[in-house]
Amino acid sequence: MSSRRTETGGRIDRLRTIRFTFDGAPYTGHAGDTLASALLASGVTLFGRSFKYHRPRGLLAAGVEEPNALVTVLRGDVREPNIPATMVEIYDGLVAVSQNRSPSLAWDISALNQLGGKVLSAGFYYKTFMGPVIGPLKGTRFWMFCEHFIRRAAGLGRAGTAPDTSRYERMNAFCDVLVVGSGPAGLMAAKAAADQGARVILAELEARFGGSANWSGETIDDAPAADWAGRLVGQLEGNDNVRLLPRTTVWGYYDGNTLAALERVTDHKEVAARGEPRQRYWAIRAGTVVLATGSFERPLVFPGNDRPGVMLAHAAERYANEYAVLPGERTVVFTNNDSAYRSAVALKKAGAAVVAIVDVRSDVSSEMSRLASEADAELLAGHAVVATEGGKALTGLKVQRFDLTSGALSGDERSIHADCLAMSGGWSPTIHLASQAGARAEWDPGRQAFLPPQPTQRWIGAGAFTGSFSTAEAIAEGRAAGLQAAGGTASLAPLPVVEAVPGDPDPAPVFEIKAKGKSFVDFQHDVTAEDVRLAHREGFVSVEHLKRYTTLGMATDQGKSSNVPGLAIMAEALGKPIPEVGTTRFRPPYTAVSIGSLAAERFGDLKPERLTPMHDWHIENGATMYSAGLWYRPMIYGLAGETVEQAYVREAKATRESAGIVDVSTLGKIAVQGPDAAEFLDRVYTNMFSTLAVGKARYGLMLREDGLAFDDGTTWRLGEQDFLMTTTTANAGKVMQHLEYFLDVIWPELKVTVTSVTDEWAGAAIGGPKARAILAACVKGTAVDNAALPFMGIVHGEIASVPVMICRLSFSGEMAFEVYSGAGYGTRVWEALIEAGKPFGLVTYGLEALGTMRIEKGHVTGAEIDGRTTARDLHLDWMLSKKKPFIGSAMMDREGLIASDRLQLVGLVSLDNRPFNGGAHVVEELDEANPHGSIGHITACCYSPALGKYIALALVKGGKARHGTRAFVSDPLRNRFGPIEIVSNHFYDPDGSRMHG
Amino acid sequence: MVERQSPLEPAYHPGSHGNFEHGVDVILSETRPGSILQLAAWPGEEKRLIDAIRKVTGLALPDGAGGGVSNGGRAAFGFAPGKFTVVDEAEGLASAFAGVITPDIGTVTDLSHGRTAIRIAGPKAEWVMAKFFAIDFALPAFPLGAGRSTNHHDVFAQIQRSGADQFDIYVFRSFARSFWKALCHASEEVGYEVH
Amino acid sequence: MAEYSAFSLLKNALSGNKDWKPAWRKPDPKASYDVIVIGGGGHGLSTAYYLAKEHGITNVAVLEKGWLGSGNVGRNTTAVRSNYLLPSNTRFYEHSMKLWENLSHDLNYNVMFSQRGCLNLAHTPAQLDDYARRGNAMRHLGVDAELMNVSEIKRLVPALDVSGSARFPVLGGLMQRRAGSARHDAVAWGYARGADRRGVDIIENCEVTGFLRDGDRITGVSTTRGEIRAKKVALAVAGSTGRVMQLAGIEKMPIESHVLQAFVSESLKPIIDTILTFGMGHFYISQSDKGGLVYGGDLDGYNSYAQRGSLPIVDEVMSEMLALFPGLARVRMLRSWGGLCDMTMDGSPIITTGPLPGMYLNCGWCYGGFKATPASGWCFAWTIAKDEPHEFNAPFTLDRFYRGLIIDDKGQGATPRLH
Amino acid sequence: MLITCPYCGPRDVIEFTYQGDGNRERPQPVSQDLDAWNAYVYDRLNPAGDHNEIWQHSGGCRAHLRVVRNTVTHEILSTAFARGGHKSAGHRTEGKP
Ligand SMILES: Cc1cc2nc3c(=O)[nH]c(=O)nc-3n(C[C@H](O)[C@H](O)[C@H](O)COP(=O)(O)OP(=O)(O)OC[C@H]3O[C@@H](n4cnc5c(N)ncnc54)[C@H](O)[C@@H]3O)c2cc1C
Ligand SMILES: NC(=O)c1ccc[n+]([C@@H]2O[C@H](COP(=O)([O-])OP(=O)(O)OC[C@H]3O[C@@H](n4cnc5c(N)ncnc54)[C@H](O)[C@@H]3O)[C@@H](O)[C@H]2O)c1
Ligand SMILES: Cc1cc2nc3c(=O)[nH]c(=O)nc-3n(C[C@H](O)[C@H](O)[C@H](O)COP(=O)(O)O)c2cc1C
Ligand SMILES: [Zn+2]
Repeated sequence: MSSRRTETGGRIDRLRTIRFTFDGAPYTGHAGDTLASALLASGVTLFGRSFKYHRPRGLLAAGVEEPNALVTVLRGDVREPNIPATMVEIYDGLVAVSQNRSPSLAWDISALNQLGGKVLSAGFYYKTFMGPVIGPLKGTRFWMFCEHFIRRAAGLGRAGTAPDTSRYERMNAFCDVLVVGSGPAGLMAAKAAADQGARVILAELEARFGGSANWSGETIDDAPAADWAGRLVGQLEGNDNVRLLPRTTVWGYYDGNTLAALERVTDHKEVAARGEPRQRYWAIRAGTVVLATGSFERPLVFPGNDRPGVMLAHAAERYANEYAVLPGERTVVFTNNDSAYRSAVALKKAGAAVVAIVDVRSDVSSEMSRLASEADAELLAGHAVVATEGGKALTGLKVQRFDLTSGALSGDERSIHADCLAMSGGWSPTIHLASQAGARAEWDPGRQAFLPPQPTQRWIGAGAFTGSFSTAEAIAEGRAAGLQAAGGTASLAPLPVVEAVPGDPDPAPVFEIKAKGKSFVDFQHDVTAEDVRLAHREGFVSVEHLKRYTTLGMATDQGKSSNVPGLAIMAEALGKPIPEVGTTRFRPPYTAVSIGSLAAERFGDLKPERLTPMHDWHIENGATMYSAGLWYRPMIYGLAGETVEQAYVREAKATRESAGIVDVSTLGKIAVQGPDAAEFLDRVYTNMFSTLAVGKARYGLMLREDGLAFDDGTTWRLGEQDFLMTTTTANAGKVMQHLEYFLDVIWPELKVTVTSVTDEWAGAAIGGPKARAILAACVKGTAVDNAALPFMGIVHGEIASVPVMICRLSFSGEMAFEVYSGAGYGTRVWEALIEAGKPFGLVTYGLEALGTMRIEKGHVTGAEIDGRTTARDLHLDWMLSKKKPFIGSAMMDREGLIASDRLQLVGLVSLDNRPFNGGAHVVEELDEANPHGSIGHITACCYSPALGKYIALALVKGGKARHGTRAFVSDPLRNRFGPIEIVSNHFYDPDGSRMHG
Repeated sequence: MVERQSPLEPAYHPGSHGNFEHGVDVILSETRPGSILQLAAWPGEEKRLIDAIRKVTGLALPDGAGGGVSNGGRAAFGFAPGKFTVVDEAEGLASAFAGVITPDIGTVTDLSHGRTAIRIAGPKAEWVMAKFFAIDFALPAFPLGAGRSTNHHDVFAQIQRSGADQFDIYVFRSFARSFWKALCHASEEVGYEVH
Repeated sequence: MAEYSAFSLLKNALSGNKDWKPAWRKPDPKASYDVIVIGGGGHGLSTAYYLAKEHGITNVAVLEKGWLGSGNVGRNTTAVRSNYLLPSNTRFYEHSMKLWENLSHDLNYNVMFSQRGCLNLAHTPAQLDDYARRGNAMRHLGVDAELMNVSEIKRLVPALDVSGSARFPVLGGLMQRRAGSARHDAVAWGYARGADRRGVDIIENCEVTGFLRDGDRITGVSTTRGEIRAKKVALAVAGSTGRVMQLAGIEKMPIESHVLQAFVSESLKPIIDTILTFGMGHFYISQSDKGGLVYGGDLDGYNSYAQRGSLPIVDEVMSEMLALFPGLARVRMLRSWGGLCDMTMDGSPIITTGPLPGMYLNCGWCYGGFKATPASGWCFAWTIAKDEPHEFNAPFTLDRFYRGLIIDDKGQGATPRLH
Repeated sequence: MLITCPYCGPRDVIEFTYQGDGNRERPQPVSQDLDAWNAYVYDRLNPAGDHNEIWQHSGGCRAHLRVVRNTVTHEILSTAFARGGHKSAGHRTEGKP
């Protein structure tokens, strides 16, 4: 393959040679090259295969809109699929491979799909593969059989599974003015805003600022446009108020002028510096946004327009001017507007032969004729390209006379030998960001393009984005926009003098040349003009139907170049003007963004860990931890060789026989303070708290407004106006919000503060027959005997010189105490208790033993208060005060909530002495083969050391009436069936003699 | 008094880390104040509460939402309507307020154990903070002494600007270690030192 | 009826695909109908289809304010399953599943229903118990369900991180093998074509702007294309229920309209061959036939009629995605969009006669009504035709909230954003 | 979306928890009027347009706000403390975006 690199020119650094590979073959390029330009310079023209027909494809574009040249970039085992070669900056060691081809890019077996041609037209799948109506392949089977192959054939790149070790980061930014796009308009806007002293961010998706100035070949203030741009960038760099973000694509315009941008920080580097993220996700809250995002050139639709070698005119120009690469030696330009004449001249200047300019318009202005001769090109006005020739690369094309008004072709076909066809179908402003926010774009019949909608948020447009396609206009608009965005009145920056190639910005309204052969509209998805017409015939005429029926615009390029031609063809089929057809909805992201960047700092760190003060102690002392929400809690403290069941049975047994201690720091704790605290609690809890004496605690139950059970816990009265409420671990946040809502919104007259003090207190619950003796051995400053510390009493004292608060209450059913200390002292107090407990056989126990003991006692937790149960269902109706209203009281007696067949809490005993499983169901009649007739389910189960049986808590229909009856556990998921007895949920010590002591 | 255990301990590694060869741009530390209080005034009683803060601590809070002051040993700032955080190097501040904030003014809640104070200082402090919180850290938007309450996903934080390039972050103790690790991780890019 | 088949495809291909006819006609509205169905989404269309097919009621119009399928049927993540906890839901969705299993044949339209299974991942023992409870509930109603262990899961979805070192390690999962996904647009188009062939008028770009009444009784609608009378007026407008009910003078409903976003990645070679949900958050994912990963998460959390989402949920969803699939960090999100979900106070739907005479109401699908499309239309058609609910939709009344007969699969109470 | 908390200033929606329709009126605690309770707990105004709603600044000052927001454009027309009060000591009481 021959080198297409020009001798001079371009903005590449010829002194720096970079080595990389593509499909395993080594190549070189220069700093400043993209993968596309470097390969093109090396003579590569075949870059990819299309989605459906696997047709050979070359470069269409030079920027983000590239639909054909998608590659996978490899970093070791880490794959990055579907990246346009035009957006990959080369670096030493870059490894890129082509996609969607087998065995190789040049010889792709699936290209046979093309033979399916007309059968594989739009809507093909909906009409077939239903399979036989009867027999083994009926139903979904036949389709699934076919689908298996279809799925394998579909898809572009292959995603990797190797972990990506890169880091991704988020930045929150605030500015007065965000300028998106750094072409002449954007640069000038940034400068004007910065001159006013505004905080400015300038984001440009390309590596280099300047936009079209980098390749337009125009002159600004007597210098090449690129130099002018460079000067401006230099001035902006020196301004403290300005943040310049190159390689940063603003991809989303969200409510509240919040914009999302992706900065590719190290994608162009061989290695990242320490701690440097691969990509940075900028969430930018902007006062005002200047949208200076430029425009896209559109392809023309004609037979063979997808052959490698056919590309957009400005792309050809850009390869020549910016990258010093000639896309072809013999070039033909095909256009419906003036802009391509400039491209022709540029290509000529760069050293290509411009054989002809084919213009669909018959009357071409004298200026354009002059440009044609300047390019040394034959001007074929009133002509159109009707076919292209060649295999995997363009070798020639055919032109015919074309009538602009009728679209008719006439005369003989003439063949022209060419290896590059530079086409221009006019320009579409890049209105994506403006449209994302919701407003509809407006069709401009002069520009033959959708122009930006009226702003729905605070943005101002400038430059080609607004349809102002000349550089002088772009600069003037940019300055005005920057000034206005910064709230200034007089600009400091003078307007430069632009010398540009002249041209009429309005194209002829020609989108398609109708001739024989496949004419592509959506290149990546192989949607042809015929597909659009088929959609029309079948009634899929709305643009949104057109899109979904043909998949036009649904590929990785999101139809950046193809949408307008596609809907123009539909408009013609309908005989309607384009504005009545409309355009499909623009959605974020503007260009695809990596999922890693969106997860940003949470990649690999989804949720923080919540640790109790004694966490490290538990780990050091052999606890197996259990994750409960964000918390970690000891599950068991297993001894060597113990199973989980052996461990919790040992722990529970020891607790009931002597004493056990458990970390309860995760319980939600809320300080409820103020003169109205007691009144507030009376309203919030179903039972009474205003009658609670200072120094005492009470078990409380809360309902939701709708009358269902919400949460339970003990609340301690520490002072007349000072309560400490505890909640379940899982509901702590919810209860807090519930209380705050009522205080703020419903009862603002109550003087109460609620504060989360969960983290203030370390809590240890110590229970068992020896618990009091252990406390007595280590607590100073207070007695803990029955008189000083009766059931539900609270005392203050010291353990290990640390102030503690002790409340005598019990979850385990034993004589038990909760010892609270400042969290910073938690481990110290915990260790002191354990030390004191040694002579008494104190064990540490975890959640499993805790659960076991609560099941034995029949206490409820979140498994039973599951948002569907009432106080009555759980036999907590004794807590429903009749003396006062409370949250939920008005709603709790509705018919559905008091029905007799509701699920009610019961106990179950295994009669076959085999363990239960959580989530098993209960049935009256066992039918293992065909389980049915569930009357309830198990919420919690364990082996009960106290009873010597496998037991469970369950919610069973009309459960209370079933005490003493037999039934079966039915657990088809785990194939466990067997007889049970339904009993009261209070298995153990039902009259509470143990805890009352 | 007995020394308190820091929740950061096993993750607290004094020294230079990350990209420090190219300069240390932030310094991270745990400040371990003895007292962290939350004071809340009933609506209409804010002025009396602010007076009380001045009386007890000598800190004169500027008027306005989120206003605050910090003088090294002591700091105070508003973080919510009628609510203030008051911090003292020394323990025992709660008892100093006990008689002063009477029930007709508001409430005092001692959070000395429940919150962990982390300080970030240095030229890149704003940059690193911006990685976590969606609030504007630029000096004009977040003046010296001012307080803000905000969150980083599940981690709730109160932040006070205690210097031109210094912030004190108060997080729930149980989350502190996770947050600290994340903060260190995010600081690697700019090079950091733990004091 | 022009049959779709491999043969007809070939025949048409040979004639240059010139002979295909519109999938449905574009009639102008008549002055009156027996039944007007408001809403050309999945449910409205399937209602019309089953009215014609099952009850012989063909003088029916479906009125759609935009293009057919422009609502949630055209923007959902296509998960079809019947793995509910509460029997009222399970029975109804299982009926739907059975209709799905024969839908392509029934419609002579390939809706690409593909039963690749739905796997709910569990990350704590308590969650496994919860799933077991649900799976067993399903099994006791004759619905397929099984528990999968970690190694089975790894084999099914090799890209999933089951290393155990994850913040929320995978401990197992609840699998419904018969669950799957369908080509959402094709469902709307297939029902439209089926209804049209049976005489139903499908009228697009026809927005209902008011109700015609005779006293309390609804006797028709006014629309952007004129007044249309009907003996019965049936609403199936999903996310727009609040809006349309207000036109009928009913200001308040037990419904809030919320935005839900969804996402699709660039097209990839097959990597996820089932539908997967994350147990410690709100994430679910599958892969389309075209190769895009289709995924979503939680509601944005506030009332909206904008079909447009907010940024924090985007981040949230992607973070959860990578918690399961750390290898996909370099895969790129191609497009995101939003739909309007009619969230009820218990998360379950409403299919009922009334609340006004002459009116029939189908709504409250939250973010789970795509899977209901066949059964919803089937039951609604029954209810409209017979003026009483079928036993499958009998529990889905409007007054169940007030009577405390809530069907709350998630146990969240009257906070719609949490369902 | 940015919500301007009267105390904290404009903050990202991520810091807020939606608490729904702000037009609902809770019956008197002693009320036995089940219809009124049902309406309060279950019925919602759900307009396409300006909506009076309650948000909690749960990731900030934790105050509840009364926000008027357009449900079609997501534009926020006004915010104020739901609770009222706190008008002194320099606290802004109303935020405009
Ligand atoms: C992002 C997202 C993901 C989802 N994922 C799933 C999923 O995986 N599985 C699942 O089962 N469900 C899912 N759902 C839910 C499912 O899409 C919906 O519940 C279901 O589609 C609603 O029924 P429908 O199809 O009839 O609604 P729609 O398609 O919304 O139909 C209602 C129609 O009524 C029309 N209409 C409204 N007002 C008027 C009027 N005044 N006059 C005339 N016409 C009117 C609308 O334009 C619309 O076309 C998801 C939803 C969303 C938004
Ligand atoms: N008919 C014509 O002759 C014609 C047509 C169109 C454009 N033009 C030329 O276009 C220029 C107009 O200048 P301009 O500044 O308006 O446009 P421009 O094309 O020079 O610059 C736009 C810049 O915005 C960047 N950009 C686009 N979307 C972005 C995003 N989401 N995030 C970040 N960056 C983004 C692009 O990469 C580009 O650099 C003139 O020089 C004119 O000659 C001419
Ligand atoms: C299951 C499914 C798969 C989709 N796949 C793609 C896709 O491959 N490419 C694409 O551009 N959009 C895809 N979309 C999104 C649609 O383009 C569109 O955004 C969505 O239907 C909502 O419509 P709207 O954006 O026009 O409002 C998909 C949508 C769904 C529901
Ligand atoms: Zn606030």
